[in-house]
Amino acid sequence: MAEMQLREALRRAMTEEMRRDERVFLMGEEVAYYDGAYKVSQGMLAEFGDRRIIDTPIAENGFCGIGIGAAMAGLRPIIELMTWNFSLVAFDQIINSAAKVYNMTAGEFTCPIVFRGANGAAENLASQHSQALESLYAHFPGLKVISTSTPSDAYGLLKSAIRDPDPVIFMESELAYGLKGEVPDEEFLIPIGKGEIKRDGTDVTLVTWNKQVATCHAAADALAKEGISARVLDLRTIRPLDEELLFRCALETHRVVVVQEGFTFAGVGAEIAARVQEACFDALDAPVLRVTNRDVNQPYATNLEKLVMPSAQRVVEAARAVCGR
Amino acid sequence: MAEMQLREALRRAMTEEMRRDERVFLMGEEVAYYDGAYKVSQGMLAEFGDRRIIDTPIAENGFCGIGIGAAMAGLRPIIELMTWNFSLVAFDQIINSAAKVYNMTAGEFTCPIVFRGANGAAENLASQHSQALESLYAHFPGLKVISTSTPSDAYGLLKSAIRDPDPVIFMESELAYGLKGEVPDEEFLIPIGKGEIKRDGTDVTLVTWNKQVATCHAAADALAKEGISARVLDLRTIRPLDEELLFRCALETHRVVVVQEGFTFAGVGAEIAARVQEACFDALDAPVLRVTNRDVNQPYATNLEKLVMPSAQRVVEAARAVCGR
Amino acid sequence: MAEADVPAVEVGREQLLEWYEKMALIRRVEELAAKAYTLRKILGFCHLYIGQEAVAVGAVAALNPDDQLITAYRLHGHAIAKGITPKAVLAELFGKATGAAHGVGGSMHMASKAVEFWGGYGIVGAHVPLGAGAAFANKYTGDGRVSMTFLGDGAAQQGAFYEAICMAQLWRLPAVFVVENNYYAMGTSVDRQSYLTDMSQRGAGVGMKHWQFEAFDVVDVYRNLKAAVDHARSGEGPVLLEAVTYRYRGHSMSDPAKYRKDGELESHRKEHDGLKLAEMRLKELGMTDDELKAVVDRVKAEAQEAYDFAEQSPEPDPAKLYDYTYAEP
Amino acid sequence: MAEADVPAVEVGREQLLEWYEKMALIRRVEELAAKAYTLRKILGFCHLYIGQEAVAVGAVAALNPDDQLITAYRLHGHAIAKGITPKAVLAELFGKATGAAHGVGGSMHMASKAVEFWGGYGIVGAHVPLGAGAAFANKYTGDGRVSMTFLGDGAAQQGAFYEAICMAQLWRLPAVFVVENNYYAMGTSVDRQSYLTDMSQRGAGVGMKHWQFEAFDVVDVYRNLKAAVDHARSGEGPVLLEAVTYRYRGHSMSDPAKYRKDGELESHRKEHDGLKLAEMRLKELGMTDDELKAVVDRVKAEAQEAYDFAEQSPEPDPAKLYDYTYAEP
Ligand SMILES: Cc1ncc(C[n+]2csc(CCOP(=O)(O)OP(=O)(O)O)c2C)c(N)n1
Ligand SMILES: Cc1ncc(C[n+]2csc(CCOP(=O)(O)OP(=O)(O)O)c2C)c(N)n1
Ligand SMILES: [Mg+2]
Ligand SMILES: [Mg+2]
Repeated sequence: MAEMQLREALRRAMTEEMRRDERVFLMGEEVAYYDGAYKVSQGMLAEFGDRRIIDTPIAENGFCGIGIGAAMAGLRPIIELMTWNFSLVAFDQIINSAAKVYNMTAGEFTCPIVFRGANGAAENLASQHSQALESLYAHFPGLKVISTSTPSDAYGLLKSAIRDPDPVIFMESELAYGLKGEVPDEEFLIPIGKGEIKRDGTDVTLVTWNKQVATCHAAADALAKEGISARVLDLRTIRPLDEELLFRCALETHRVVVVQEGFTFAGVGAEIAARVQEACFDALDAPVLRVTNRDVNQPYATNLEKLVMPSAQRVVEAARAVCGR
Repeated sequence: MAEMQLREALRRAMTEEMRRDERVFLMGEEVAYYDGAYKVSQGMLAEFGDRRIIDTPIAENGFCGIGIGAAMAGLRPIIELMTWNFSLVAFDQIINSAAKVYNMTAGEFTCPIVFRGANGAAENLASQHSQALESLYAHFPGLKVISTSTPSDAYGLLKSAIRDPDPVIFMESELAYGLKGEVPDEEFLIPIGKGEIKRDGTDVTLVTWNKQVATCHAAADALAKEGISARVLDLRTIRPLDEELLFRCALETHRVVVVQEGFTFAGVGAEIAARVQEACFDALDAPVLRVTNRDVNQPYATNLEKLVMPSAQRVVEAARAVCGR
Repeated sequence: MAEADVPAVEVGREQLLEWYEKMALIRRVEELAAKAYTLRKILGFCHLYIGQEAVAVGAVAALNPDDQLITAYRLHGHAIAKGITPKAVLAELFGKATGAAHGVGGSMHMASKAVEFWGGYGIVGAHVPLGAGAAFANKYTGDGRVSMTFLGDGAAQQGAFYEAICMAQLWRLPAVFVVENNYYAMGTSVDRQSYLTDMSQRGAGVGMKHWQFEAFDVVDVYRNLKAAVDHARSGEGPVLLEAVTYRYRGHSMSDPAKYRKDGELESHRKEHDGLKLAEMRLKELGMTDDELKAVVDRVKAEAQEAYDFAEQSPEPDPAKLYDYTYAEP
Repeated sequence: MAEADVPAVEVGREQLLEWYEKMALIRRVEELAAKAYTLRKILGFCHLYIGQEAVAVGAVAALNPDDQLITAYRLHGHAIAKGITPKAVLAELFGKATGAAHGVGGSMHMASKAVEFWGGYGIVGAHVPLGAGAAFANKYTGDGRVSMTFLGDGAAQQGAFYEAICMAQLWRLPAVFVVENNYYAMGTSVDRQSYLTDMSQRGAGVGMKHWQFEAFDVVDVYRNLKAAVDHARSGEGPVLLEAVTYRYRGHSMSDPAKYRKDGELESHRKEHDGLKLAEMRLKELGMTDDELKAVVDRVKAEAQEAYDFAEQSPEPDPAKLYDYTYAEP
């Protein structure tokens, strides 16, 4: 068991998969000679050469499409988007091509491709560079969506994503790239679509993923001091959603708070609230509450930005509310 | 009071606004010399000339961006997207430019622009041409989102949209362009953000918009025969949501079904369910149910397509379920 | 290279006859599709290729069977030329389980891995990067294949096209891009959508080998495409061609095509019809009217058989609704 | 027109001195920004323009005050050249209420309607259509204005750029597009992102007037931009220029810029520095070292004053959080 950073875990997953499967390659801006904008691919050019670690021009729609074509031809592209904000210029390719190739060709062609990169706000990057966009991608059948930030989960899930026959949206976090965690030495895979209870608790379930898991841990600590026992459910995969585990938690704790970084309206948090209230209506002691970004474009200044983002404090307040405190 | 088609009502709104305000112009594919792909702009070239009714190349990202720039310069562009499916190539401009110009310039520039066109499935158009995309756009602060299909509502809301200082997403329906309805002869505006009860009822509220209003009327007819009195709430504006009216309906009927064409996951339907259960938890006799597209890419064949779409039958079943029948 | 520098080719009678038959078959199949559409047996959008047949047939003749071909929604001609059967095409248009896409795709979406026909896409220009991606894979694996991407004059205005040709040239991908300039993008003539009306000139901006040629005569098409494919296969880089052609029908079945100039359609039909030009060449090579009639009859029979097959085929099985979204559901 | 055909210009001492002072001010303000960044008084991204000052200053000199200027995220130089005060720029970088964008935008986003500085955008290439849109409005209203759009060599690979120049040329918009080729897009040199390394060549593909020029000497910049602006204003159509320049600092504050060729930076600093070249010209026109020093001192004082202003300004009022998303909330 080694301690490693998130970026190292991601790198290990890609490297192992590239060693075992010649069809796997990595393409994106600055992934090769620059060793990655956030150093996720550091050293990979040295190992695999520039046939398989490929720097691109700044043309996301084009190179996502090229990746899709390469996947249709039988390769296994990993496309790095420097951040998911920039995926919006490639949105058409991801939605209208990748998510629909299997459908449009009635299965003649598959599209085994991974789009991965940093998602969500780092700090002080203002409105165009701070978006958490999983809610967009999870909307579309044809895609699978993973969002995780512990090194071990990221490793095991990225490997599964690379081997998956369908297009996978894989979301990381700039702020978490340097965070360390234990990753077992022997190779392992984590199945897509399975959440994990990261901390047990009985009074309320905090449903979340990626770096908000940390927010929820902090909130759970604070709640514990008030005598509220909070469970932290890390979804890890957004689509397909681990309904079984989600509903089990709702039935056991009778109270649910969803903590989602990003915009509120028709977000993943709304989906979870909608499903939980539908499936567990009689078991709920309180409505499902959401803690999300305030409904504004992200400001640059620190004091304003702090007001916008989910925080342990806001999670605590929501948990108190559902627990009737 | 004249009977007119939806397309005529839209045309009347645009024409009146162009007569009263020289800054308003219409730009899009085939809007001028072809009189509009769906004949919404028929005759407008003849009245206004090709300085103000402007055919574009097939370059949505580019001409949406040009429209945004023109809006920043003080004009009032109406950008026609032939269908909203094609807006995905322009997604970056609509989200990262239009929705954020006011923010990024801290109010130095406004972006008074309307993006309008046909949304949702027509028939037998398969996966790339059948998408209802309001859930994507409603996700983003900075945008206002209208989706309506009665001639009178479309007229009054399009006029408000054109006069609005913010970017407005205005969604019509190809299948409804030919549908007729009464429109008062004298000029009127309908405020953005106000829903309307289209049919009263006491047992359950069917919350919907655009052409699913018709589906809900059909369902309400069928339900009436079974002794279930269904109210039809037409939201008309998706963002900002008319919470006041929505919650009032929920509190009065104690049961809510949302009928949303389009993908389920993190859709507008999820948002409505999430808000209603949060605000009206104690008043609800049953969970908020959703009737949406089946979670697949749209197939071409009629028999498969029918299975995918919301239908009066499915609405009836959901209404029965929440009414405990 | 300019068109003038494209080497001449020898095309024998058998070869030409085969091409003629294929062109005739495409046209006949589409005439039947038009008929079926008016009978509402085919629904949704249906974009006919009639008038442009020489392009698909001459171009495919320049490809190896395992070279990839990708196109937009006006695909029936390319599909049949590349090897999808008329039965599978028409059954797809009829929305039947036996269709090339099992009734899921309709007129705009169908594909076949076996013949490397990649489909079939409805977002203008968006398939061009996919075609470049096929070429990327060819280069990556070093298998010597070439990808060929067809797009319309209108599609050449899309950013997706631009980004794809920029990277194809930067990476010297074995790709041929063929802009079929059929005079119009829906109702908009080329000069109203672009300052330069020869789309091959876009290649000049990115340093790609490019030229324009008249693509009415299937032999001309073959000659130009052969040169382009040879260049791409040699590893020297991609080629951007503009094939000047003309579509006889409206943009789709619902377009009355009132935007044409007076006499334009008639003069094309008279002077530039791919089938007529091939007939003339065949006659020069000694074919008799009777021999030609035999071909036409054969084609009619084959197309009719496909039509009947489509009509009699079963609808898709509703139980399969969820089978076409994920490879691994 | 090629660079050789660009008419010569007369630039007097006063004019040149003004430009020199503006360039020096931009550089000094950014040096202070760099300092503040290392002190964590400025956060997030901060892209410095040091080395490229001649481009912004020479270009703005060719514009009328009411002509619009739009650029990407490397904006401090363009902002100051167009008329945003160093105080407003630095206060924005400090995230203060007195900043050009009230602390909401930071280094990448700020704008001023009064001086027609349009900002300030972070999605590479995405502001280019907005610049074309300004030109569209100019033509629509017939007010005789010209819009000028700056973009990087990397941005020229984006579809948004392509679509914008296609339509600008089709509609003969009064627009000038200036690609600042500063050798790199982040860590990628121009020859690794495009087959043709002169981005003005993209104009050839769409029929737009275009040329490349060396943009180190502010007088050269002015001369070339003047010709381009005059052409655009005349109504004959837009112009695409490539201004060859060089950035001295990393892409952003976090980039150590290890990708440079040996000696590249040093030789640019020595031979191509816009400030040095202007100093030399001024000395040729008779300016003394003392006179020059007085200018430099003035600039330093002004920049320092701006720094202090930024530092002492208040944070944005949290009550205003909801004020920056809708014009009509
Ligand atoms: C991105 C996008 N915008 C608009 C459309 C609607 N549309 C479908 S075909 C077409 C015209 C395309 O013309 P061209 O590329 O010349 O091909 P042709 O139809 O002539 O074969 C348009 C505008 C679309 N499908 N996709
Ligand atoms: C669409 C998009 N992709 C990627 C990025 C990340 N990014 C920011 S600046 C930059 C390099 C741009 O280079 P260039 O256009 O040459 O401008 P310069 O920085 O040299 O001024 C990149 C890749 C982005 N902001 N937007
Ligand atoms: Mg065409
Ligand atoms: Mg650069």
